[in-house]
Formats: sequence, C-alpha cells, structure tokens
Amino acid sequence: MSTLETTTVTGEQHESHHHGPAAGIGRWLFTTNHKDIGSLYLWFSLLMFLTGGVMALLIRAELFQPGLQLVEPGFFNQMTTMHGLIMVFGAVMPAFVGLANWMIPMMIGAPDMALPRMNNWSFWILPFAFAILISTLFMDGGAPNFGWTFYAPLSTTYAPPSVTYFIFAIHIMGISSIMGAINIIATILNMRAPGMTMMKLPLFVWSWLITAFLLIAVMPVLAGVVTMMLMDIHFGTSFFNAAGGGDPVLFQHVFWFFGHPEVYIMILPAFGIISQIIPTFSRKRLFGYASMVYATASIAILSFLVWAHHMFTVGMPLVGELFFMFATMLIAVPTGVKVFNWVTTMFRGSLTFETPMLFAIAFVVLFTIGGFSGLMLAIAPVDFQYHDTYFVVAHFHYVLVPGAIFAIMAGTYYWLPKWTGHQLNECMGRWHFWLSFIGVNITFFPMHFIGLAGMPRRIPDYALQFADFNMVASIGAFIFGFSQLLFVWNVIHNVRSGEAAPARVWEGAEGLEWEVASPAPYHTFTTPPRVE
Amino acid sequence: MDRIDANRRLVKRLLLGAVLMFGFGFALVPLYDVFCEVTGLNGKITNTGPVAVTQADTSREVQVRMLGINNEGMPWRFVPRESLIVVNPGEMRQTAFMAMNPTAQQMVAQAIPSVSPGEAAQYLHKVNCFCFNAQTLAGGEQVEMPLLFTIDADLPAHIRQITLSYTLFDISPAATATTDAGAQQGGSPI
Amino acid sequence: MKETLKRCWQTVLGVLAGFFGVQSEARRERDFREGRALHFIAIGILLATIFVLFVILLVRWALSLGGA
Amino acid sequence: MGTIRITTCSFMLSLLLVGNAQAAWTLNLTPGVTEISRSVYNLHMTIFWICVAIGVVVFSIMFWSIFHHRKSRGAKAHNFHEHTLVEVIWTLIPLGILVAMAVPATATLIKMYDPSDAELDVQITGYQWKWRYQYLDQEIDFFSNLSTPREQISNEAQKQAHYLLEVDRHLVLPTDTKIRLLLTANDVIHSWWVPALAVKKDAIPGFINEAWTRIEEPGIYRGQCAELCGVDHGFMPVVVEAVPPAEFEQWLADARAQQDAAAAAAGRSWTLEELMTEGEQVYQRVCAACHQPNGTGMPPAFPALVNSPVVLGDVERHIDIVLNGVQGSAMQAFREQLSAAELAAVITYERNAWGNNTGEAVAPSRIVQLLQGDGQSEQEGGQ
Repeated sequence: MSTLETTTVTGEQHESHHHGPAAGIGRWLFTTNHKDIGSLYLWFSLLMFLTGGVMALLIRAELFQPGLQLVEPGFFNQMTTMHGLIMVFGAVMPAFVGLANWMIPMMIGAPDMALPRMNNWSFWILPFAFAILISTLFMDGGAPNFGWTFYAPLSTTYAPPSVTYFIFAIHIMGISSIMGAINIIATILNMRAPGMTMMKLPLFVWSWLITAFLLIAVMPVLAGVVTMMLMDIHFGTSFFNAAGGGDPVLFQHVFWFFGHPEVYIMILPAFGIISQIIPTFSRKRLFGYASMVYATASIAILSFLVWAHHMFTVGMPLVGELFFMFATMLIAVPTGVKVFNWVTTMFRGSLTFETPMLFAIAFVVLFTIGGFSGLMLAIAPVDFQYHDTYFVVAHFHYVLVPGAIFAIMAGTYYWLPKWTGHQLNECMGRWHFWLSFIGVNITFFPMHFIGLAGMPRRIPDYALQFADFNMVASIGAFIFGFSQLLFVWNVIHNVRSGEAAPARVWEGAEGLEWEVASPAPYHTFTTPPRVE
Repeated sequence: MDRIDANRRLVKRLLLGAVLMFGFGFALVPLYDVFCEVTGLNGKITNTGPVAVTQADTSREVQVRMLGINNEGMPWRFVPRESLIVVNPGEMRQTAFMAMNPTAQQMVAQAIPSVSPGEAAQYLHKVNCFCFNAQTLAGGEQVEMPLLFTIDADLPAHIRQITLSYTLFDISPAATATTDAGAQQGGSPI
Repeated sequence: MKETLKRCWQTVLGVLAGFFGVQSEARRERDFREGRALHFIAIGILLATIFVLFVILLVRWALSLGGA
Repeated sequence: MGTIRITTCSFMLSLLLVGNAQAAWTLNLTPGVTEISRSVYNLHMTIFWICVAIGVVVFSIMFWSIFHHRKSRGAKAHNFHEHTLVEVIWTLIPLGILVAMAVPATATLIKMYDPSDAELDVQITGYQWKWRYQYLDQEIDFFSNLSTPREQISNEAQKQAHYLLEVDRHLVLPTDTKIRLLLTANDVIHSWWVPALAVKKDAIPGFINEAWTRIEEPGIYRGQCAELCGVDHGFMPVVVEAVPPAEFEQWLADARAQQDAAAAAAGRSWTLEELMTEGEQVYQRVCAACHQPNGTGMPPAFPALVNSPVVLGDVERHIDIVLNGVQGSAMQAFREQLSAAELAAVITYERNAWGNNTGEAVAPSRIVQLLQGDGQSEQEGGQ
C-alpha cells in the first residue's frame, strides 16, 4: 500500500523498526508491523475469496440446467467441499483478522499488536495451509469430497487418500487462528492507551475480544476432532468407527460443538463493523451500546449449549430434541433483536448513504432474513423437512454472504481511505454495491423455494421441477461473482490514486483511528495518546 | 518492562486454555458415553453381565424386534432365529442368531448392537451375548450364536416395541489389510 | 460480608442482563467500575449451567404434559 | 431469460400476496399426506407469517427512517442512545411469540416420536447408492435403484417427467396403516427423506433409527437421500407407492410369487442363449452405469471388461468378485442385490459378450451353492 510517508511521531520506536518500512519483498516476509500484516491478511483473504468464488461459479454453472454438463459428480463434491472450506477458513476468518490487525491498535491507541513476531508467524503459516489444501485437487483420488462438515465415516473409512493433507491443513489453520486470537486478546487487554478503559472500547474491539476467546475455546476442539480422524485412519483407533465400538454420531457432536461457536466467530466481528458504520453515517451514537456488549458476551457462553440443532435428524431421543429446540429458541431472541438496535440508531439520525453505509444497511436487511430462516430451522419438527435441503443453503448463505462478507466489504470501504489516504470513488462503490446486492438476492432467495420444494443440498443434478429457480440462482451467482471484480478494481484503484483524504474521512466518524492522518503513518501512537 | 511481563503471563494463560480445550475435545468422547448412558442418546447398551433374577411382570408384554444386518463387504448369512419376540418385562429370555460363512476363507466378525428407541437401551440387560466377543468362522462354517437378555421391569409404560439390531462388521486381519490397500489405490482390479 | 454479597448479587444481575441481551448504560458503568472480569465469567458459566438445568426441567415438564 | 425472470418475480409476489399460490412450480413446503406432515406444514406456515410480520414492522421503521431522516432532507440527528424499557419490551414480545410457537412444535414432535403399535415393520437400509427395503414379517426383500437412463443424465436423451426421481422398484406401503420404518445403513450415513410424509431420518451404519408414518391417500410420493454419501449421493431417490390395504395384500402376494419364481428359476437348467438374453438385461440395468454398455469401462475407476484378465480368466474368481465385490473400490457385492439366476446370467453375459468368447456358461445352481455356502470344496479346487 502507499503508506510510504515516514511518521512524524517522535519517541521510542517499537521493536527493530526504523522510521519507514523495509524495502522489497523482505518488508512483507519479515514484517512485524500490524498494518503490513493486516494488509497481508486482507489481500490473502481476497485471493481466497476469489478462489472459492470460482469454485462456487463452477458449482452454479453445473446446476444451471438439469443433467450433467460440465463436471463429474465426484469433482462436484470436491468443489462443494473446497468452496466451503476455503470460504470459511480462507476468506471470512482471515479477513476479520486482517481488519483486526489494521484497526484494533489504532482504535485503542496502541503502537502495534502486543506480540508482533507471533503476528508474522500466524499470518505466514496460512498460505502454506491453503497451498496444502488446494494441492489436494491435483492428487490421486482427488481433493476432499465429503463436504466441509466432513462427517465420518465418509471422511474416514471412505475418504480419498488426500484426507491426511486436509487434516494437516486444518491443523495449521487452527494454529494460525489460535495465535491470532491470543495476539488480539493480549493487545486489547494490555495495550490500551491511558484512559481507554474497557467501557470506552469501540464495539468492533469488543466484538473481536469476545470472538478471540471463542476462537481459543473451539479451534482446539476442531484440532481434536481432526486428530481423532487421523488416528482412526492411520493408527487403527475407533473413535468414529462403529466396527471398533466407536460412533459416527459422536463425530457430529464434537464437530458441531466446534461448529456452532464457529458460526458466531464468523458473525460477531461483522456485528462490530456494522456497529461502527451505522452510527457514523447516522451521525448519532449507537443505540444501546451496553446491551450490545452484554448480549455479545453472553453469546460466547450460550453458543456452547445449542450445537445439536444442526443434527436433529440423527435420531436423538425426544428429550435431546426438545432440549436443543428450546435452548435454541430461547437464545435466538435476545441476540436476534440486536437488529432493532441498529434500526433505532438510524431512527431520527441524520443519514447519508455512502458506500459503506449502503453495505451496512443491506447487511441489516439481509442478515435479518437469514435470521428469520434460522428461527424457522430451530423448530425441530419442521427442521425435519428443511434439514440438508437448499433451504439450509439459502439460510447460511444469507447469514454469511450478505452477512459476514458484506460486513467485510463495508468495513473495507469504510477504512480504505484511512489505509490508502485516498477518498473512495463513490460512483464505482455504488455500482459494486448495487450489482452485489441484486446478485446476492437473485442467487440465494430462490434457494429458499427450491429447498422447500424438496431439493437436497450437495447434489450435482436435480429433478426437473427445480430447474427454473436453479437457473435463476445461477444467473444471480454470475452477476454477484463478476461484480466482485469491481471490488478488486475499486481497491486497487484506491490504493493507487484518488483525492487526498482528511484524517477524519467521514463527517460523523468518531474514535481514535480518525485522529491520525490519512494514510495512517507506518507507526501510529508510538507515544500513547491520552483519551479524555 | 511491565507490559511485556503482562503479555507473557496472558499468553501463557491463553495457551494453557487452548491446550485444555484440545484435551476437552478428547474428553468429549468419554463424556459422550456418559451422556448417552444417561439419555440413551445413541441406543448403546451398557448393561451387561449377570443380573439378579426378578419377578416377570406378566401384565405387560413388550415386542422385541430382532434384526441381523451386514455391513459393507460382509458376505455372511446372518439372521435372528426369531424375528419378533414377545416378552414380559423382568423375564429372562434366550434366543439366538444364526451365522454362516459362505466363503472359503476363515473370517472374523464383530457384531455391534443398537437399540431403538434409544431410551429403551438402559432397560435392556444382556446377560450373555455373542457381541461381547469377536466371532471367528471357518469357511463354510455355521453357528448358532446365543443371546440371553431381560428387559427391566422399570421399562416406561409407553415403550411397547423395542428393536434390537446387530450389525456385523468384517474385522478379519486379511480383510482390513486389503481395505487399506484398496482404499489407497481407489480402483477395482476387474 | 454484606458488601461481598451485594457485589455478588450485582454480578448475577449483570450476567442475567447479558443473557437477556439488555443492559442500561448506568448499570454497565457500575459493573465495569466495581466488577471483576473473572467473577463475571465464573458467574456466567454457573448461570449457563443453571440455564441448562432449567431447560432440562422445561423439557421434563413438557413431556409430562405431552403424555410421553 | 427475460420472461423467466419476470414470471419469477410475479411468482414471488404472488407468494407474498396469496400465501399458498402454487400452480406449476412448487414454491412452498408440501402439506403432505399424513397427519404429521400437515401439522408440520401448519407449523411452517405459522412461523413463516410470524417472520413476515416482524420483518414488515422492522423494515418499515427502517425504510421510514431512511426516507425521512436523511441529511439531504435537512434531518438533524437526535441525541438519544439508550432506552432500557423499549429494549426490554422488544425483547419480550418476540420471546413470547416464540414460546407460543414452542407449544405446538413440542406437541408435533411428541407425536412424531411415538412409533408404538405399528402394524407393519419395514427395514430400510441405505447403500452407496441405493436403498434396500425389507418387509420384516412378510419376507420380502428388494433393492430400489435409480431407473433414470444414463442418456438422460448425460443429456443425450429427452429428460422424462420424473427425471432422477424414479426407481426400478417402489416401496409399496398400505394406506391407513401405521408403518414403522427401521433405518440403518450399510456403509456411510444416508438420510431417508420423503417430503410428503414429513419423514427424514438418518440411516447410520451400525445403528438403528426408527420413524413411523400413516399415509392417508394412495399415490406415489418421491424423495431423495438427504445426507452427502459419496459420488452418487444425488442419484439415490426414494419412491413410496401408497395403495389401499386390499391392494397391498395383492401386491405382497405378487411380490412373494415373484421371489419364489426367481428361486425356482435358479433351480432349473438354463441354456447359454437364455443366460445371455437375461444377462444382457441385467448388465444394462445394473452394471452398464460404471462398466459402460459396451464393456469398455471408464478406467481407472471402472475397469474395462472387454479382454479383462478377470473376465477371461478363472471363472471362480470372476464369480467371487461379482458376489462379494472388491473392498475399498466402487465394485459392490451383488450377492444380496441380484437373484442367483440373474447373477449367473450376468456373469455368463460378461464372459461371452463383446468378443469375450469364452463359451463358458455359469449355471444358476452353481451360484445357489455358493450363496448357501456349500460350494467350498469346488471353489478351493478351483483356486
């Protein structure tokens, strides 16, 4: 990025850094600067987003019409699996970590992350993890083909040989996430500027603090479950193998014990970003900040109690079904109504609609739709009809694409002028927004219908009554997919040129990050600011 | 510097937390068994071995459906002697499964029991069962494998039908070896 | 002693407010001024356990009504 | 494309306006043909309308603010940012609605979990990639395979109405009878799903699950496997044919007669031509999907049968592979899936078709011997 200006701040320098970044590739390989690492994370995530997106388009192209046209069913399964894994672990999570790296130190008045060297490692092992994962596509027997939820025994006894590489890739991603989380917690707890009490933390920081604790709690469980798989496959244990007294359903329990909090890991930082953006463009403080913080924190604990609602059809006893149905319904409401807080923040504000705000509003509307279908899925007897159909696909894509991904894009547009020192090209931003918004809805809304009509997920070919909506969804996917090239163009263009941005890029923006110059100097807050 | 100490302490604690959670992932395995025992989650039978003789409750009848299932690649003929048994709770009942190895080779099999509804599992006592041990049959050999069970008189009144299934898995040393080799190559020799 | 009890009670109220998802600014300020994070986490886990027991009781009750 | 999108829009609109406007396309869940499926449908519609109502209120307020509180219209930001009472109220109302929802949901769930006093027990076993149905007290046992021709899937032929939702043998069930379904699987986890019955239950290897249904209307109801189970997960449909009880009795008798006839057929002697004719039919139905109609296969996954050392070599090894499959490969064990006569016919066909002119015929009686396990001495002699 074009943060080449040297800092004007005097005083003690952090680590071994001099006034500016090192030159050449070494700057990126050995950097311990939170802004550089943040950029690396964000570029990496963009690359993964495009890779996973190409896979999604391949899936949608195959599903454009009934019949097998482009790919074999076996390869189709590899695509759905890789698309899921790459988007979850390669696009969404690293993007949030990237935003955290860039913004958290600036928001709390810290000179850098608490553990800069670990920060470098936690990023640089990620490309290796994904190189391993993607290389499985070229292996004998193909890439993992058992879905991103990799249920045993399909992923153990019946897995392709590449499953071992998949397990190692998951291990490396897990280590990276845990290191990233530790770093973020240490930064937030130990590096705040004097006067920046916990009470004054911006909501993005709060949501990330809670997310980081969730990561530390569940990524090891994921590591545990893949380790058990590894032992079953290679060392003759029988954790999930019924023949040896194991239980394939146990796999699902352990997986979803990780998986449900993982859902929150992918959405809480999005809540944080939206809670920064909406007040800025409403020129009004966030409504119910205290409630937001409390609700977010309690999600962290309560999200461990509802995992089995992902597996209502495995044949749990009635007591279990009712427990998880009641618990899910009770927990859903207090968190779901946080949407009302955003709406109330906008109410009686003074609204303007720059690109970040457009994405934020779309987030509120479309995430709510995803929340509604989530509520429907919580009702166990009806879930028997929805489970593993396109209704579920529609649900979690509404939560993750116009949810997490839109929030990431909103955040990128919101902070991009701070990173590059250039004002956004609003016109192009709007084009990107409207094409994405229309594309996302054309893609995922019809999936509700085909799911209700009875189309199971993860199938490469379908019955004729699903044909029309699948065609619509595929068209939408291509609109959405190609409009992301606009995003790439917007970002690159903004890095290279644009009107000079002032320190406070947005009129209503508040917080320490808007006190430093745009672009943010390579080192910020080397002398801690004093907050109020 | 104070901050560095604080960081170090925090990192240690968080790493410890991560390691503990890794351990917890594995602890979920025995926890799950306990959980299943309490709730009958997966229909695993945990009550085995001798039981005190109790009075049969002749006022109630429970239908027990017996199923013999072969898992993939298991060529044995495996059928219950009686498909449907009517028992009184508390009554000790003897039945058997017939197994026959139609191949030329000696094979070893393990029968895995499962009960539905899962809730009934904790009321089903198996005093003696062929599933306690692996079964070895020479090529062409046929055996009758005994099963001695009783249903607890405390069985909730709403359970009137129980299904007890045995799935036979091939655990012959030769078979498991070829499975590995075959799975790695992923092709049929035909 | 009385002071500890009172603070404990306030922590419980704070956690309950979190579970419900609504808290006022004034109470939050008091929680953050007087409370300790560890206490909140401990009470949170405790109350989550109570929540689990409560839902289990709810299920039992529903089953007894439902006649199953 | 334009017309499609326009009709789509009008359909979405009509869904919102009329609720259950569904003519040519299915937009909504089926109400189904059982008491349970109707309560599930009602629950679904109730929760759907609750969501719509909440959505309308929230989004109206939001769009009203977006319109009226724009800076460009001169709106000044008010400075309120907290109102605990309002927050409590807007949390309590949805909570109350949801608790009200939980009551009928619980009642339906309890009904679903009561399979007692079933009059008919059917065991359903999931295989990669087909279903096996066993009527436990009627001694009927058969496999149900996808019957959509390969050419339709590869777009070489016009797709028929029930494309991918048709099977060679339906699961025939009587109406107005409580039927218990006992589900398990042979290899990986499958999930047996028929939307019209509102039954979806996982079939798990080594474990037994149960579900039940009482179908009220005769008809054919189609569903699919709902749990990713490998390559052909999308190609293992479920077809239930519900018939009145009297007709069901007749069907049972016919099915039993058919099974007996197959057993008798294995007992008599067959000529090479008979075996070849029967074998070709079986081959095209069962084997051609992988080994191709002309026996060329799709190496490396599906080897060619033309000039194959197995097919041209020792007959006992060939029989063994067809009967017991090849562990760890896509080659399944067909001993339970085909009758003795069919097995003999298809092996004979493979050994004599496409220029594999071994001239050998495999007698069905030989297969019967092997299936019943008294062919050891010969087999050992053959090895």
